[in-house]
Amino acid sequence: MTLSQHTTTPTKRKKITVLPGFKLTLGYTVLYISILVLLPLSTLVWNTMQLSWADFWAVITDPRVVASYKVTFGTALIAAMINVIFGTMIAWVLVRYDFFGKKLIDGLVDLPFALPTAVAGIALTALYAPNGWIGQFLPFQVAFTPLGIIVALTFIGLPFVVRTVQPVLENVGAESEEASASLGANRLQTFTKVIFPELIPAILTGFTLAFSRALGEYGSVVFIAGNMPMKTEITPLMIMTKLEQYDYAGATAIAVVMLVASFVILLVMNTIQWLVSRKYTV
Amino acid sequence: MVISLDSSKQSVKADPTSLKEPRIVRIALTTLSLLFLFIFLVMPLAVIFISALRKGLDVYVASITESDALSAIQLTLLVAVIAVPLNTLFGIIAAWCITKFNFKGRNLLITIIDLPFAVSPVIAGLVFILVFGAQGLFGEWFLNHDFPIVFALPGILLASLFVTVPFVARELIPLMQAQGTQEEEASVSLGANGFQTFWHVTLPNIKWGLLYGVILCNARVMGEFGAVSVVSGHVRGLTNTMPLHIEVLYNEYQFTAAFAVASLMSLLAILTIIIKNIIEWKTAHR
Amino acid sequence: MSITIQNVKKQFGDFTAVDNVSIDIESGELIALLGPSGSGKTSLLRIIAGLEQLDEGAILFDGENITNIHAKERNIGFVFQHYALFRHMTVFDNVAYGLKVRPRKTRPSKKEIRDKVMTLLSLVKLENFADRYPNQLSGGQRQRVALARALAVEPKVLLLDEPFGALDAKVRKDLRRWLRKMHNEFHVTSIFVTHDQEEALDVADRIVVMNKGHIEQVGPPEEVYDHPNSPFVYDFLGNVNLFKGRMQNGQLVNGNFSVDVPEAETTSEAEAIGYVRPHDIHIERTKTFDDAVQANIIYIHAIGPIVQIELHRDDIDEYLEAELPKEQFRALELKRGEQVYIRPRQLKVFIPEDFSI
Amino acid sequence: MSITIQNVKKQFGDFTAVDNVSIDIESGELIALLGPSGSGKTSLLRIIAGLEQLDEGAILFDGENITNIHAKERNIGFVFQHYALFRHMTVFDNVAYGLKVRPRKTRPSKKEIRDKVMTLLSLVKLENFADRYPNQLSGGQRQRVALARALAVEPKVLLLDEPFGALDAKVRKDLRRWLRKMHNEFHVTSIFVTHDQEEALDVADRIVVMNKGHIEQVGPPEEVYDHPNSPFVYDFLGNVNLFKGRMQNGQLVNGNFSVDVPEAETTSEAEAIGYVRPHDIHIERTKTFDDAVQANIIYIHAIGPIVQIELHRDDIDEYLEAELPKEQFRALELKRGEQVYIRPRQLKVFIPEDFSI
Amino acid sequence: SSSDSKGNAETVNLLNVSYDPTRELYEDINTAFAKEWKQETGQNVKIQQSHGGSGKQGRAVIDGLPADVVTLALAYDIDEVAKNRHLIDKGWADEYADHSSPYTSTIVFLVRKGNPKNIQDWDDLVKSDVSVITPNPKTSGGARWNYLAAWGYAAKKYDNDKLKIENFMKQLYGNVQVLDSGARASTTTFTERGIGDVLISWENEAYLSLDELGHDNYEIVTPSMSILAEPPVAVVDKNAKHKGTEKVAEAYLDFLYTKEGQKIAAENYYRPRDKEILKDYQKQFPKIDMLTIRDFGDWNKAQAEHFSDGGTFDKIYTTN
Ligand SMILES: Nc1ncnc2c1ncn2[C@@H]1O[C@H](COP(=O)(O)OP(=O)(O)OP(=O)(O)O)[C@@H](O)[C@H]1O
Ligand SMILES: Nc1ncnc2c1ncn2[C@@H]1O[C@H](COP(=O)(O)OP(=O)(O)OP(=O)(O)O)[C@@H](O)[C@H]1O
Ligand SMILES: [Mg+2]
Ligand SMILES: [Mg+2]
Repeated sequence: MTLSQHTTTPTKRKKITVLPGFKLTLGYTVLYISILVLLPLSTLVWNTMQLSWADFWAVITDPRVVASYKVTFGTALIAAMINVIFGTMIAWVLVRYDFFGKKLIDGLVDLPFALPTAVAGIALTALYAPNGWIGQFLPFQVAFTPLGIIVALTFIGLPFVVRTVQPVLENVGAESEEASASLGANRLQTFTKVIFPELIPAILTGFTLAFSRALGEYGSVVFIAGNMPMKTEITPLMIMTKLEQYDYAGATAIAVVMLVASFVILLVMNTIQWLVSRKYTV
Repeated sequence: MVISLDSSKQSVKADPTSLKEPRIVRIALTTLSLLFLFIFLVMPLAVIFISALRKGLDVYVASITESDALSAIQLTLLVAVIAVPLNTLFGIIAAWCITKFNFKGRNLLITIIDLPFAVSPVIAGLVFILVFGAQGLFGEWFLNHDFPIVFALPGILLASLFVTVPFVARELIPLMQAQGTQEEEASVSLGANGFQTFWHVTLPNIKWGLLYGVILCNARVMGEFGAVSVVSGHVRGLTNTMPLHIEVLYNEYQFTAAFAVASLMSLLAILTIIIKNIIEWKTAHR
Repeated sequence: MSITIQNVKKQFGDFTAVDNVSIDIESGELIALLGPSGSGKTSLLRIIAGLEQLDEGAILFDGENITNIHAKERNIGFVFQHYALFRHMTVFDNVAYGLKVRPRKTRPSKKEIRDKVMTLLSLVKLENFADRYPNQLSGGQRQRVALARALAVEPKVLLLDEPFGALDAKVRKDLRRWLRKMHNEFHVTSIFVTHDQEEALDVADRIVVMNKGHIEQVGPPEEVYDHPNSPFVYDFLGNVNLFKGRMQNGQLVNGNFSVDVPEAETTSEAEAIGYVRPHDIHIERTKTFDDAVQANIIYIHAIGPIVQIELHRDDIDEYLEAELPKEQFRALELKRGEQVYIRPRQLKVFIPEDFSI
Repeated sequence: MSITIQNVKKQFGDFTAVDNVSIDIESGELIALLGPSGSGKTSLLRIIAGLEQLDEGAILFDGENITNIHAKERNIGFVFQHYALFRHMTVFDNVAYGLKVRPRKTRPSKKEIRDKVMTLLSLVKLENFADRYPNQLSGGQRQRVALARALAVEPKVLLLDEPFGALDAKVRKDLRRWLRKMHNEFHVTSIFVTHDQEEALDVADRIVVMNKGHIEQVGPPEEVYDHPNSPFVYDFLGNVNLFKGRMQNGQLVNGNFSVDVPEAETTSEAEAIGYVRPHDIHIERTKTFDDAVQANIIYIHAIGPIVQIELHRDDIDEYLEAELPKEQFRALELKRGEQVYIRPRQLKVFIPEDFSI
Repeated sequence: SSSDSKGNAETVNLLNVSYDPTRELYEDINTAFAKEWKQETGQNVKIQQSHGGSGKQGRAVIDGLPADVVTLALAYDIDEVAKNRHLIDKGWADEYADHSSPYTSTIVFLVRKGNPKNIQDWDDLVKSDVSVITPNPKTSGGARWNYLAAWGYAAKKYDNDKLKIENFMKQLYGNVQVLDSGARASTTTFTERGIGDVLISWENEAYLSLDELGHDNYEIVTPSMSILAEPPVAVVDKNAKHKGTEKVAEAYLDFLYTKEGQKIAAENYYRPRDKEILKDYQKQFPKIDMLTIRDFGDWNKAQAEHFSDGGTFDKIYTTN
């Protein structure tokens, strides 16, 4: 997907009134999204309201739940940052260098989009378990520790960063780089001062998407996390736990917290991005 | 991701060696990237296939032709056949609305379309229980009319639709934005009506991006686990989709069979990638 | 078809892109909309085409109000600046498009379409390119396809938005001649947008000069060029020398010299600016006119039939540009660094209302 | 700094973009690389800048071979067609960039950088725009920033790739004058690429005309314009009338008339083409010259100091274009539709080797 | 009912919503019951199975999964189903013999071959060098039996000194390295991933693991004291009534108590209630000192005390 590049849409867009179907398409879009997304999501809030404020507060600040926030946000953040670093690097290598099998590698990047997360979880657990292909060679344990969660979240988030940075990198004007070189800058200076600033909006977008996707990830994580309370229990699992105990109000309360968090993150990142790009994009 | 529709890319792009990193840096970066991809993408894939074929081809074939597996495959395909066209239609319409017109709240609409990306699949499943579950908003009504939504096909469908709402729209919006509206205007000024304009002008221009969005949407519909797991009810041979069936097999200690079905899904993922590459190649060589 | 534009106004938010514009265009005319970037040319053209809605005013075709008629029913040929060819269609299909999308009962037969398209393609000299895709054509060829496409639906009105804006100088020149010929053959009422004054002067029957959303002047090229009715038009339509000075007793006083300004006899003690085209600067070796002032030749550019001379006035430390025919130049035997006497042959004085010019 | 280009060749795959090009450029010269699209101008410029590697030949700066020196060490200022300003930097930061990226020991102090940048900005009249971002500037302003940025590193050589290509006709004209002035002040050896012959003729000390990767002609503007040494240059450097005919006894025979061609006295019975610039067509009302032929005036375009007249020759059904000074035009009292007699005043004959022209 | 009159051609569908480790058991039961039902009534019966965490399954039924019978891990889960939407009649636990629990199991230890850490009883699990695998009692119904068994042992050992018991539990769960969400996941972690020295498991699961994953690799250790795990069954009256399957549903559960049903249970390593059959499989089911849920009051009490938010289980992890 390409990703909230909408923050950088040209300001001088022509307002089209001759093309037909504005009311129809807008109506359909709003209706569809309302029925499928907004209405269901609003029931979360509705259900939460069955709790008193005190109960709500108690549920969402329960120590185990709070610990799960920390685990979830912490690992998602680290995974998103790993993805930013390696995703940008991979995008760079894919765009700038030629090597054997590049097309294949390029295609492979989409794998996490297409692979069921449960399968990914199982496969990654098999790899990183202490007796796994990779795990047995590592001096520290990966699966069933927060590290394992990070591995799973890195896996599912990778394409977001690569696929947002890649097209931008392809379009970063060769001229800018040449201008920099002709002004006497070396390669590193050109990258840090000219190319990287151009990539920032895309990287931010990729980061936001990878991060918010990681916050909600369930399928792959439960297999590899170990699910130890206070240590490796993620928030989506807490929601599941509440559900298994017939505690709908508790489950929706936590879900609302997550939803608000995702939304705020999306919003904050979009705003930052908008602030960054507003200055100098046409 | 945007497929780079780069036929317009400057063919006169420079490739002077003076603008490249030192060889050593290039090699280091490439190696590091490949290593990363190998560990994070190739190895898991290898695990799946090797585990699937560990007990030989016969077991493999048996695992994926066993009746529960077949019904899971059937269900998954059925869900895809319904969900993908619906979201494709939505994607096209939403993209048209968002890129061809300028209106207040446009950015909010895009954000809401994006929202399912950021909502945990568990929550996505949960909300449909809250709406259509027996204790939910409309649950009683549907129950009384003998039209089960959750723990049946419609629920699985809704959850799948929810998680894949943004795919096609998100693929098309930047593409259509980049292409602008001039060709459409030309078409209208030549006397074409709205549908003709869409069919003859817009669609051919976005078809590769559209196809790519559809492929991704399809892959995600088929692969969705978390959300579907919540609304499925896990009835063997009835409401288990392929990912759920994999979990079932896994829980029955039928690891080989589980990986066999998983490998089938991976094959799908790989097929997706191949088709995508063909698309890109076609786009580049037009 | 005659076009009447009545008090048209168009706003984008707070910004007025087209401000109370009225023009009468006769059937068969070729009109140029000329103006700097952002002056509202495109907006006006799109309003005429029905691609943009107007906020106030009306558009009449042959006296009939078509303001609320949809673009596709206006029977207009629109040629876009960047051609807007259908990328996935061959040249043939591009040109045939407008015919193919007609409702069945008015749609010509396949053969008729074919014949019509081939006729048009041979008209634009592209009969051998029918099967090519737009990206296999040069810019000039694409523009001709765009024109053929617009002509295929036999429009009553042809609108062109900077038709040659994206082309090479050489190709541009060729194509504008060719546009004139096309226009003469088809006699379709045509309006084209340009910000290139040469192009407008060269091609159009009449020029509409626009600035900041309103019309500065409308008239035939000679009139607009020779008798601009505002400093803006003067400046925009060619090189110009500015004689900034003060009005004193009906005379513009500028450095060592003063000229009678009959049309501003009564004005006094006001700042004023005299506008003189380079070819209206008279140069002589010896002072024959009283009011000639002394100047130095800084640079001579003597290519082609016209020689451009840059001068520096000694009296007020200002630079001037003069143009004279080569023969005259040879006769005068001017050299760089020499001293000459200059005098504006024709001078138009505008008294700025505010001093913002 | 003088630049010597020695037998430079550059291939892209099988395609030869620059073919055995040699030019000597003196220190302080302003050279125009002129040619149609795809003729290799940009490629050559980029080779000089070190942005592109050459396949054969050498580049010498002040006699020193710098072929293998890295772009960033050539001390060159490069101005790109689309400015290539750094979008995320203010105007000030853009201009300061080249100084800021210097290695610490040669880097000026912050204050020095500041002073230098402000000096340059005031030079390009943008001192008040230091804090703006490029997208807040007009095209012409951006181009000036690009120039200031290139000049900030005090280059010995300034290379400009179609510096005004993306600008309005009016702005272009202003900027090219301004470029000349800048060049005169800085006296940096400068090469600029253009496909606009007027621009080249107007600004350059010498013009290098390129075609299909090789050099057609090098020389000062007047020479190239008045004495083109190939049909290509003739055609490319301005409007031209073609007199296609046959050589007979050292005379070019074309329709009813024939002219002596001293330089081709020996050639006989060959196809030949005479090239005549529009202003070298002599028009008279009554036949005074024997070899004048009769023509009809089709179109008169009488704006500015030069009047353009389109004519149709009766004898061989061909169209001609003539230009004459307005005064002469007035004296002749020419009208559309009238019959006149024409005669080429100056005619250059090229005998095509193949008939591909 | 109507299905009887329509005769052979008709197939009646029955949905049995069960918990994870009963897959193999009900596969056999369903085949046998279908055969018997066909013989008796001439009607085809097709039993559909749903498996998952016990709590999750109970919730699904409440939310509308149209189960005819539920066969879950805990009475508590069925109580919930009964309570919500009144899907099951109140006195369900007395509908069938033995608290409506036709088969039982108990909690044992699965250790690696040769028992390298020499684990014999619950005390060994709290040793600092022992790594324990057990599922999360909050998400796995079965795991709550594990928890209660350990608690019962500690209660006896420390003579109901609550502080000491809690301390014991804390040490025990402190040794837990992976707390999977379900019993099957725990087994996989122990066997496939090679993590942990001991898996606390239901007896039937332990035996099944030996069968499925190799007798050479693991062995079962029976602790000195355990708990009688009584997975209950019930007809979901409202659903069955709605679908007209009451009769066959009741017959289905009745079948579990028949000799044949009991035998199948025993073959799937569940302890049969039928004394005779139990005798036949004596070797398989060593005698252990067993508590029952009634030693903890009832499930509602146990749930409230131990597993609800802020219960003893939460305290293990949230206090130190
Ligand atoms: N859809 C729009 N929304 C807001 N402002 C607009 C819109 N379309 C045009 N404008 C503004 O209206 C003014 C006139 O625009 P227009 O495109 O008509 O100018 P133009 O004369 O064609 O300029 P150019 O030569 O650059 O094409 C400009 O300032 C432009 O920014
Ligand atoms: N990197 C490249 N790869 C392949 N061909 C190239 C490359 N760069 C230039 N060419 C080709 O070399 C030829 C000369 O290109 P060049 O850009 O030098 O032309 P130009 O004279 O600058 O033209 P224009 O006026 O269009 O900019 C063109 O045919 C172009 O397609
Ligand atoms: Mg415009
Ligand atoms: Mg070029």
